[in-house]
Amino acid sequence: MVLGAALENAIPFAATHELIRQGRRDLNVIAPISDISTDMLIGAGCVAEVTGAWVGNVSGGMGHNYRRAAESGQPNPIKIWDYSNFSIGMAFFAGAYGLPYIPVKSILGSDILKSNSRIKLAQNPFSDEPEPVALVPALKPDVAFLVVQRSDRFGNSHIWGSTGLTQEASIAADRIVVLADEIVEPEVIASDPSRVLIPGFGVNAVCHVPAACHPAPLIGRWKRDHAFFHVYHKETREPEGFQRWCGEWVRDVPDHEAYRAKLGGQLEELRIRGNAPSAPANYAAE
Amino acid sequence: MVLGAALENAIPFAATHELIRQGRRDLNVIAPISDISTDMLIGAGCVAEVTGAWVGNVSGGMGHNYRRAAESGQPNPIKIWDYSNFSIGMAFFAGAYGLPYIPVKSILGSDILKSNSRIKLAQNPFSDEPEPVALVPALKPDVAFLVVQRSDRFGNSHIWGSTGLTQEASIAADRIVVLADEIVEPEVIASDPSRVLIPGFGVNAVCHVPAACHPAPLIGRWKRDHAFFHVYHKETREPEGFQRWCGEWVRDVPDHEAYRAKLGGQLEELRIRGNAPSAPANYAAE
Amino acid sequence: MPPSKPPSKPPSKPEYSTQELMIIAAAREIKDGERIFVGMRLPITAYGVARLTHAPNAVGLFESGVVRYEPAEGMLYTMCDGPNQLGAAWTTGLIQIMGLLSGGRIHAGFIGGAEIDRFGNINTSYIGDIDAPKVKLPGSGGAPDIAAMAERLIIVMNHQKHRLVERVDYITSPGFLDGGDARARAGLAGAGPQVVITDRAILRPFGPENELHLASIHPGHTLDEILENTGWALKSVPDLGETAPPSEPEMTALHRIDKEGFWRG
Amino acid sequence: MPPSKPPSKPPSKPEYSTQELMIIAAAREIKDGERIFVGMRLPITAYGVARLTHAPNAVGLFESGVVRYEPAEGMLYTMCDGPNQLGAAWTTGLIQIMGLLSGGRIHAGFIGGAEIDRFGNINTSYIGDIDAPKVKLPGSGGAPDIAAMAERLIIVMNHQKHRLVERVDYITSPGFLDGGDARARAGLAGAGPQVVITDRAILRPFGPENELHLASIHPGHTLDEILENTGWALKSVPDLGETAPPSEPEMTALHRIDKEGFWRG
Repeated sequence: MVLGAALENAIPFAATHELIRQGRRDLNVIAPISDISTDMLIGAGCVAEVTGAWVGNVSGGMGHNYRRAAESGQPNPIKIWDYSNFSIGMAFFAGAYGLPYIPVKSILGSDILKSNSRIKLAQNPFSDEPEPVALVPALKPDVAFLVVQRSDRFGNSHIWGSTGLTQEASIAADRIVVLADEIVEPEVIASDPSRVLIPGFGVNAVCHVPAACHPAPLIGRWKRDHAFFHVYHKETREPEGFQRWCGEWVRDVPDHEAYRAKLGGQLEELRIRGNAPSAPANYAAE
Repeated sequence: MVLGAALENAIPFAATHELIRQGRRDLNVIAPISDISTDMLIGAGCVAEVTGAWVGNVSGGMGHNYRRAAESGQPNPIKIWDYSNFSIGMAFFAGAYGLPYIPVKSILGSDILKSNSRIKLAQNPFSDEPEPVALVPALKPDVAFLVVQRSDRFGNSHIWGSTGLTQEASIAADRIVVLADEIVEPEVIASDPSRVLIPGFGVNAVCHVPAACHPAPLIGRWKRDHAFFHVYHKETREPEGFQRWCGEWVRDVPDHEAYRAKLGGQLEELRIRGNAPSAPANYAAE
Repeated sequence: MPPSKPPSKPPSKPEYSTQELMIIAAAREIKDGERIFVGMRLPITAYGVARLTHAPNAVGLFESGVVRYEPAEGMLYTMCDGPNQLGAAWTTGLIQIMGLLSGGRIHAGFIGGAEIDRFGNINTSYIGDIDAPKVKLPGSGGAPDIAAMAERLIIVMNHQKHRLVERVDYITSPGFLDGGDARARAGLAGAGPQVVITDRAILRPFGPENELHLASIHPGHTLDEILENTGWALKSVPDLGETAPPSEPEMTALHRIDKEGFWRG
Repeated sequence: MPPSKPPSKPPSKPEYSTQELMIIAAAREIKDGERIFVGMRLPITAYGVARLTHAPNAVGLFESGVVRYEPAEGMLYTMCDGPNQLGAAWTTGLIQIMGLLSGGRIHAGFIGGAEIDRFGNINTSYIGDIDAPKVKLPGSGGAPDIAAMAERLIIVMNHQKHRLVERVDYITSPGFLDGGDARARAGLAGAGPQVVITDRAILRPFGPENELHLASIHPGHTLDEILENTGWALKSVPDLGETAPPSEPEMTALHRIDKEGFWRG
């Protein structure tokens, strides 16, 4: 499953938490970079495989749970499928748009070619000279969770700001779950069809979850909670520390509404109150 | 050169006309579908090669100049590189993003594989069973002309509505020329960086040409001039008819300003006067 | 599903044009909830009729980069026209839309053609030799992609002997290629052409060879006339019938879509 | 180009932190008008300093899908933070941005690493064996893509014996591989690492083997100390000098970017 594909913003932490609470096991977590989301799931024992380019803590550096799982199999061993950001992007692109694989040059020379047996080295058949290419096969996740600024009740969604691989990863997935910061009338979305990243006909579920991205930012809605990332980094150095942290912030919190209530004023301080509106685009046909 | 990549809207006819007036020769015109733009250039003797998926007249059917050039070498023989829309899209995508080629399945079974010697048939190396794929090499045009609704003086542009292959074709090109329906202050573009399709740092020239798309439509700005396409179809049935049409509407018209003046009230009737504004997106960070 | 036949009338001039019957027959091929790849011209109108009648939840995709739920208000000459974009579900790029097709997410697609052969292969490129064609047609557009990748293909074209031929000069858009399982062997997805709607009849593939057979005759046309106007020895399906004429709701829907009467002639 | 050296001072405690000197040394590697691939953390700040000083027309690209002309107002913890997106030149997807890199359109890129070897290969993945690593590092992000495809590479990292090693355990991001022309033979574009900025010195490739050589020593540091803290027999370039300390305008620019003093410690 894809848990966030925008890199460091719009990460669906609310879904991460719920997967932990439900005690999910043996997940193959796919995310190019999803800050501490993947590290949390690993620490909680939900993960069998990680497919991605980076797992850590952008503010703090290392992801302690990821380290422990890879170095000493705690809480369980994980299989790591290494990609670079561009090559996982091409894998999603191929998966989304029906291409069996994509020839990529940007991971030549990297030992990713050694540690990820999915990727094959070949020669460019259009070149008379030897010209190596790395063939990255299509990646087709079962489900993608994504956070959007606003959606209608059918899943037609508006996203703005940088989107990383959100579009390709979502379209590549069999099922899409939208976590919407705000639910709006269909007319609001239809007023700007070019701002739709994923159309509603491909969306399987729409959940209204304000601040689903916390502690990651959501453009125009929520600032990044830098301190939260630092605290996580400090408190999860030891497995016991992670279990304590996970109990307090995930397992003992019944749902995201309770999580928001627990954050209280800390969350309110992250709420973006300013207004920097986009210039309107006119879609009139007459 | 790419002359329009949005299919049937935002076609840079003003550039088409100017190329004819300048008496350009031996062009390789690249356009998935650009309605009658390619047919005009062929009739005017500007074209040596056509790379695309469709050349005709969307309202009328056949493009008479294209037919004559292919059937009887009038006014000169042309080399045709056949693609489907998706395969030329993949060729642009590969050219834009540094991929040597893309394996495509959607032109299997088509004689495009026979008439376009650029495309190679191969086997999917990830499949144990025989599984054919068509390898489409990267396409890297010298220059792309595109029409945008608004641009700042640096070429940072906003485009909305369907865009076809505009982004991939432009990024694949060495040089980009923007024909802007309106020039706005940089702040207008910067108010909505997600509506930018091509950033200004890649743009080589910005021209302020209102209705550069006529007779094609531009979303929110100009309606399609259906009658103009029908008249073109009727009047260009014979080579003499085309020369007459081309004299009246292109060669004897000094520039696009004069073209707009000649259209006069006919153009004013196509101007979109209504307002169907997009809902604002908030980019505030605080 | 075709609606039940209205009371029989003399087969002279019905109250609909042949073009209108073709559009309505095409609309009937769209099932509710399906994602349909809509080409230019006639199919845009057929989609609109289907959505207003039996398929209110169909989704229409246009290869330029448009997705619509509600049909556009007013007549469209091209899929890129303003009315097709105002209030669309999605306006985006070609790759995003045709990629869904390539990714196997599209239930059906429409295409037309200048020539079709008995295995449903379509030519919109070259009549005669590629290097010195007798007629150079406009080309493929996205038709090969649709023909290769949609779950099934709906073909609409005029029924003339030089159009329905034994073997097309050039396969722009593959049907069943040489028939039988040639299509699957070539690596193509989907079930291929499942219906050919002409101005005289409806053809469907039948039997293990996937050869196109006559499936129903439009009111006012005869078997002999159809055989005369088909370039191969056209066989019929066992339950050959008459194409159901347009119903009242179908005609109402069509007139709502085709306000300017473009298809009435 | 480094600014001319200010009057010499005792090599005790300069009025800048080592981190600040590193940022400013990195900023000096950016030429005006260049398109620079900006990684996370320190390079974001270096780009901001360059743009406010000698490179006002540089363009900064962030792999998540952001392009900026003006540096963001205020400190960024990640490239996706709101201040980096407000007023950006472009906010888009990763493929659009990293594709420009892959397409050879980017002049230089920044990366850092846990380990680097004498041929400029970088490891940010595994220390020890891949299957049973002693240390599992966060991984590559977009660094291999940047290392492979940017016209040149700017590397920033801390200078310790266990970090500057004879041979990295795992090449996350390729430098000159085995040295000489191995990089070109592997199919990589661009000139590879052209500078390594550490907290003690600046290293650059030198000679036909493209081995990293000591190019300048930061004020307050010594050759012996540097050799002791390098894991291979580090050679020096013929014109080995001292790294120019930050100028007044450079420090002013840095403090404008780093309002919270994140890099002052």
